[in-house]
Amino acid sequence: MNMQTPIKVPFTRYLSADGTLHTNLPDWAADASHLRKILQQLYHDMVLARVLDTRSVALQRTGRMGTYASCLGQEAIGAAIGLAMQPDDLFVPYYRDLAAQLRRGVRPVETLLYWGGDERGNAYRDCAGDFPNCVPIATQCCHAAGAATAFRVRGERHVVVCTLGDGATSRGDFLEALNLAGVWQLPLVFVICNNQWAISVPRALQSAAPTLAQKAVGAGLPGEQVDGNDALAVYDRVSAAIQRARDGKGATLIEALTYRLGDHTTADDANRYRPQAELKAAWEREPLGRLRSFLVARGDWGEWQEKSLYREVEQQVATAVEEYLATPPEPASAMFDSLYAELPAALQAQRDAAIARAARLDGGAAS
Amino acid sequence: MNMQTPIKVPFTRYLSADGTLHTNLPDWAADASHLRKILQQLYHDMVLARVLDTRSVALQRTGRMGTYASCLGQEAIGAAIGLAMQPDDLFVPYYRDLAAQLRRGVRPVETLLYWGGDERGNAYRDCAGDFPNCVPIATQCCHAAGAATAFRVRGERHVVVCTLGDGATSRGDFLEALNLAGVWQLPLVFVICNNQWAISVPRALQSAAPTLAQKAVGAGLPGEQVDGNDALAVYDRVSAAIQRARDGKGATLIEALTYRLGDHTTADDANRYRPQAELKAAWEREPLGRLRSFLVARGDWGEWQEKSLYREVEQQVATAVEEYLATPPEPASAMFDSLYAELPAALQAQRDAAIARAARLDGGAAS
Amino acid sequence: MSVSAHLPGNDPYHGQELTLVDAVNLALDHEMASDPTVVLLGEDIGTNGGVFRATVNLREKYGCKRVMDTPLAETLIAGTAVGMAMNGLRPVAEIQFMGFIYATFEHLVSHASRIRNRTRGRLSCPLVLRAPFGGGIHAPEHHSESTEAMLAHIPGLRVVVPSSPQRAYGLLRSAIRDPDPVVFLEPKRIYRAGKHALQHEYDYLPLDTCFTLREGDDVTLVTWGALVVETLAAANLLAEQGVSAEVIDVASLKPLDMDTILASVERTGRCVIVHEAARSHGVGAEISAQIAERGLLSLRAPVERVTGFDTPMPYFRNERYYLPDATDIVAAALRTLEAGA
Amino acid sequence: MSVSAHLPGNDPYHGQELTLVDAVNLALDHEMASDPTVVLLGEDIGTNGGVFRATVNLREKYGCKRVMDTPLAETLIAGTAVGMAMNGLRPVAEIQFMGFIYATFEHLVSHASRIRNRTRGRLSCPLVLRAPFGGGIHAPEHHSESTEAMLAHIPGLRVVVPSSPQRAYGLLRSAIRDPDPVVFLEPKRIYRAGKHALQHEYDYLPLDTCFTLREGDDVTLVTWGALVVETLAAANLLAEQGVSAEVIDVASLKPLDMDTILASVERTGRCVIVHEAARSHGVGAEISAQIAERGLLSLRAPVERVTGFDTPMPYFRNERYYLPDATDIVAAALRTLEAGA
Ligand SMILES: Cc1ncc(C[n+]2csc(CCOP(=O)(O)OP(=O)(O)O)c2C)c(N)n1
Ligand SMILES: Cc1ncc(C[n+]2csc(CCOP(=O)(O)OP(=O)(O)O)c2C)c(N)n1
Ligand SMILES: [Mg+2]
Ligand SMILES: [Mg+2]
Repeated sequence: MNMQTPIKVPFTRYLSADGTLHTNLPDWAADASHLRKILQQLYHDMVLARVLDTRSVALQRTGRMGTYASCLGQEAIGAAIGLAMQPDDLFVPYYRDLAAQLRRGVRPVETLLYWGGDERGNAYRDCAGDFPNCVPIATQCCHAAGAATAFRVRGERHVVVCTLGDGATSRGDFLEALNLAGVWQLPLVFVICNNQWAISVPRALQSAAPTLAQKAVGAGLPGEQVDGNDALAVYDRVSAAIQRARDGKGATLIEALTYRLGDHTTADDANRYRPQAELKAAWEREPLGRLRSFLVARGDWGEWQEKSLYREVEQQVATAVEEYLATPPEPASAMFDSLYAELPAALQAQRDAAIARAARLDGGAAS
Repeated sequence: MNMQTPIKVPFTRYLSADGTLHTNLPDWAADASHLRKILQQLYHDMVLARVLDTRSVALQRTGRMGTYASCLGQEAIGAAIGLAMQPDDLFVPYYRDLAAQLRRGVRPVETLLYWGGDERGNAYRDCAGDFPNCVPIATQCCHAAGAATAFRVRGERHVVVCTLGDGATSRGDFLEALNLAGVWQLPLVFVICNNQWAISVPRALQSAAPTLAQKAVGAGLPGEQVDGNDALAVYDRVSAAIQRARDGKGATLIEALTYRLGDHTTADDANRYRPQAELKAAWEREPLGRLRSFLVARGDWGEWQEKSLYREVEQQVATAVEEYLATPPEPASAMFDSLYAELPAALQAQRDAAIARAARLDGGAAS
Repeated sequence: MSVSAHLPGNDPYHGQELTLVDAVNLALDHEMASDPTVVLLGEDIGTNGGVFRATVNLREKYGCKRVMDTPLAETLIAGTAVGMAMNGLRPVAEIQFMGFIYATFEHLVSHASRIRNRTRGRLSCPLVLRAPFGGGIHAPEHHSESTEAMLAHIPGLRVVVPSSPQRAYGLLRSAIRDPDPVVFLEPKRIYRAGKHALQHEYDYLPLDTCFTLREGDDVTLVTWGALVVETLAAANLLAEQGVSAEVIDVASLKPLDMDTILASVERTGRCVIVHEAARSHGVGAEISAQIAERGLLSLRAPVERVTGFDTPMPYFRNERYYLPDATDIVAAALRTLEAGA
Repeated sequence: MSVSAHLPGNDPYHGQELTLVDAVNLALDHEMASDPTVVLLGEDIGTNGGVFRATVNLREKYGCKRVMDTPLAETLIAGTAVGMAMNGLRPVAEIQFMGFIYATFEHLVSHASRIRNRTRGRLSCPLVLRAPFGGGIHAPEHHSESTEAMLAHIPGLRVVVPSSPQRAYGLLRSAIRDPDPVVFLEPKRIYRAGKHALQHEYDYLPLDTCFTLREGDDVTLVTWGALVVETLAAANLLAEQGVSAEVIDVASLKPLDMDTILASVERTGRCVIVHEAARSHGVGAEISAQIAERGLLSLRAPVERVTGFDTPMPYFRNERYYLPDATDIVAAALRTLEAGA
């Protein structure tokens, strides 16, 4: 008995790193035109995220945005989640979920404003219910459990999807919420974006568990692994987990294996702690090229489509960047105006003081 | 894949509820005189705990002690832990570990003082290193991980044993510490005293995991179950886990299955939420009678031994109760005198005020 | 929702005399009856009705979907309540004792108090976090905490402390209907201190005003929670000595209604602040500071603070050495009178 | 250990000019060199040397047994440090940003601060919990917190805030050697604000006294952390207007050295307290209250508080609207002079 309790964790991959078929496609993929739609949609969403992400890093580098956490390399997970969810479902992100958020209706200008240090970036105009990015690691997992409970209480058949990183799996917030999801059989899907690093801490130092998916075992719910750089596989598994949750069968934990191709954030320098060779090898498994090759091989994608897609996406991003750069900051009073539903009388004087200070700092420009 | 990842958790029991042999004894038990010593020692410690526990409840009922958490029914776990540990090992208890603590050198008068609302009950005279009872559920698990790390840092081959309840397994403190114990391979043994209830919350509402031992799977360390009312089985498994930890092979999670035969505390009335029948059935599996029958059947125990043991133990407890009741309270100044190693000047005036208030309240009796 | 919302039955508590904890239970009952989005969660709140019986019978009445016994995890309780509140419910979470509230702080400080601000009003967090607090009941360690000051410092929160059955009922109903997060601290020492009949006109009490419990001209006594009882007793003792003391129950520690307090001190020129929490950086400090900063000229004597010590609450055998009582309050009041004579 | 304990090498920092964060690193280095029981734990403190490089090179120098990269779990970091300290080590734990410190509160409030008292001295908890705090570096949400008041309220803790390389070095070494738990909050905005050479006589600075950084007769400016810089700037501006300001760096927020502050206000009769944290129930409240309560007669004007607002720190685009600056301090000082004229 003096060794780890042995356990078998399911793993799913359809597309190999080179984009060839790794194993038979799932049954639902038999309908070629349906599959084409899905694949093209996933690819579109990944490209949009990649382009906006690249542009965001550039804006930070040129001093026009704040510290930015890139999703480079994780686009497949986001795209798959975004496509697998229904509009009335609820997405509880961590902070590398660009592809999912864009599909859910968050506008590029909003993600730019958020990383540009403007709360209005969380006031999603076209995505009323989703939760904003969550900075305190793993805390969103408890919020997701609460949101799922709310659906249950109201008898609504909606599902909550919550993402987190590999480092986040070490935190009580995730482990407590996972346990609740199991015992309350919540309509909830946790997707761990295991990009192998938590800033400088490698996956191996987070846990001795050979997989993170097996954290589900202690919570009494199913856990599985999926190739997080295979958009098709992630879409398939997340869809299945969402369906299971919608059918009242309870929560699922999915560990999506991917890799953080960028620095942790623009404030980080991964060369301090990460072997170049590892990074180089990871680029070989990168998700966009893999899906493109598969699409091309199926005759579902070609040069001109690629060109026009990029043309369209670059345009969309350029417009968003313009709007972002043209957006004036909020007045100082904004820090009081959504603090409470109604500003308590006790805070009125402070609000006035803030306005006065701003007027001074901005040279008379009152607000 | 839509069901719980299947897993096999080891379970150990040697003595059946009626005290007959459930399965072959472990190899080390081949030496009959050694086994006799072990069994008699375990029985002695269980009886001492039972008698002191019963007396403590009586003291509370008669207004001579505060709220008390009885260990009734869990004596086998405590006795086994106490006997399996070496003096230089470190015990990190929760609050139903009377049998273990007494074996470790905590004096009955100290446990009485503690439950009697006197900090001196934690100033163990003959048990310098062990941690005191821990009230905030599961927080002791992190302390245990830290204490085990300290042994590792100093290169000492000592082991930390930490107990917790079934309810405590839902808390992040336990789950985070368990994960650390796995990834740092700490010399640490966690023993879950699964007495089936967390105040009014039954085990089934804490987690959907069929066993609590399998929480080890997500932390990458071995987990196993043992019959917590079979002192011999607990002693065998805890000893093995301690040996494993001492040999540098890392931590183990042991779930000891037992039952809370009393109310949660003297402030609780379990009849509000617990079926009588369940309690009645649990008494059938009670640990003292089981071990006594086994001892008697082996010819290792008889009437006169039973009598003299109780006479000795009753005497020992009576003496402790006398000492407890005869102990005057600390002076008011005590609340300042071990707050810091040296009282900061800023607190001197408050200390004087406390002494003055006490003098008033006690009618002139200054301190 | 409007304050005049229909109550189940046309006088649900007619005649009933209630203790403070009964009033808490009734407020929960009435809000659950009038608003299906109100749900309860916590440890032992269901079958057991709460270790202080604050939620007794509510599981039977509203079902386990709306009265949820959680696993034993405070961080989870707070974080789940935040998620519920962000998704359309009005959760009322119970932390069994304030001594176990610290694990909820991250969700209170970093989320509950900021959701509305963070999303510029797109989302909100109308939750109530209830916890019995304070000492004096001979409980084990961690069961006697009064760390309300830590919560009162957090922007975006409301911190409310009732001190009578009526205020427990009226403030809790308002807290549940408030669109923002409220920490509701219940003085367990007076959970059953006395019974009172409730009055309809106070079904919903405001969350941002103090309550003047007794009027007086010579000195203002400011307090909250269980020490309201000691302070009223002190006012009686002072009256016997011909000193007329005004007694103010702060009730809402955040936001703080200094206008009522300052207006009183304007008149009396003397103030004694009474709280059970540790003295340094307690809520009394903010009140004392504002009185001096804004009322300096009207002050006839330095403000006095009668508080707990800067030590943990001693184990219960010596608890009484820690707790301020009426005698301490009277002494402080007399000092302000001498100083300002 | 004695303050004159031998340092590795006979003048390890001779000539070196250090920033505040360099000084933190050097203090850790020297304490680890002189005491094998000193260990470090936290997130990214090993190979990466900490996100602010406060622990850089220490893993290489002292090995991964004494410089431990933990899993991502703050409750665990604090709780593990408590267990280490209770079992003979002197752990120095890093919380990457104060915005993530709340998960450690239960271990600080319910354990670290009470172990010695709970066991009547049988066990103790000599840990240091380090965290960079404060705003002004254009960081994302939760990276600009100043909630030191919540910690200063906790009996049994020490809360220390350095504001120069020398004080960072001398106070951190004393904190590590202190037999009780110390929360050490580092003003990250001035981590690299300037370089200074250290002086041996200040290797160990006392943990319970304020530092008077500039003497003056007309008004006392009391502050700590990054705002010490703004406050000294304000003192210069005031000097240009012929106002002589005394500047006190409180440095140790708990226990609070009111004697130094009161002695100064006795002379000047005027006081401005400056902090970045939210105003209500901030540390400024306790200082202001005590000045009024104990120094009332010598006060010539109401105490002024120049503080952050009772709101979360705005996202960085509007951060500057939140942060008090020299102009605000000067204005407040002049108000006290007018009032007291
Ligand atoms: C509670 C908390 N602790 C620390 C941090 C600082 N921090 C930001 S991201 C990060 C690493 C997260 O790693 P992981 O969960 O794997 O997500 P990834 O960034 O790799 O996608 C840390 C430590 C934080 N944001 N929140
Ligand atoms: C953090 C915390 N939350 C709540 C409590 C109140 N409480 C005391 S014991 C208990 C139940 C513990 O159940 P379990 O872990 O199974 O241990 P048992 O008492 O059954 O042995 C609770 C909720 C506490 N002491 N600490
Ligand atoms: Mg990661
Ligand atoms: Mg139990």
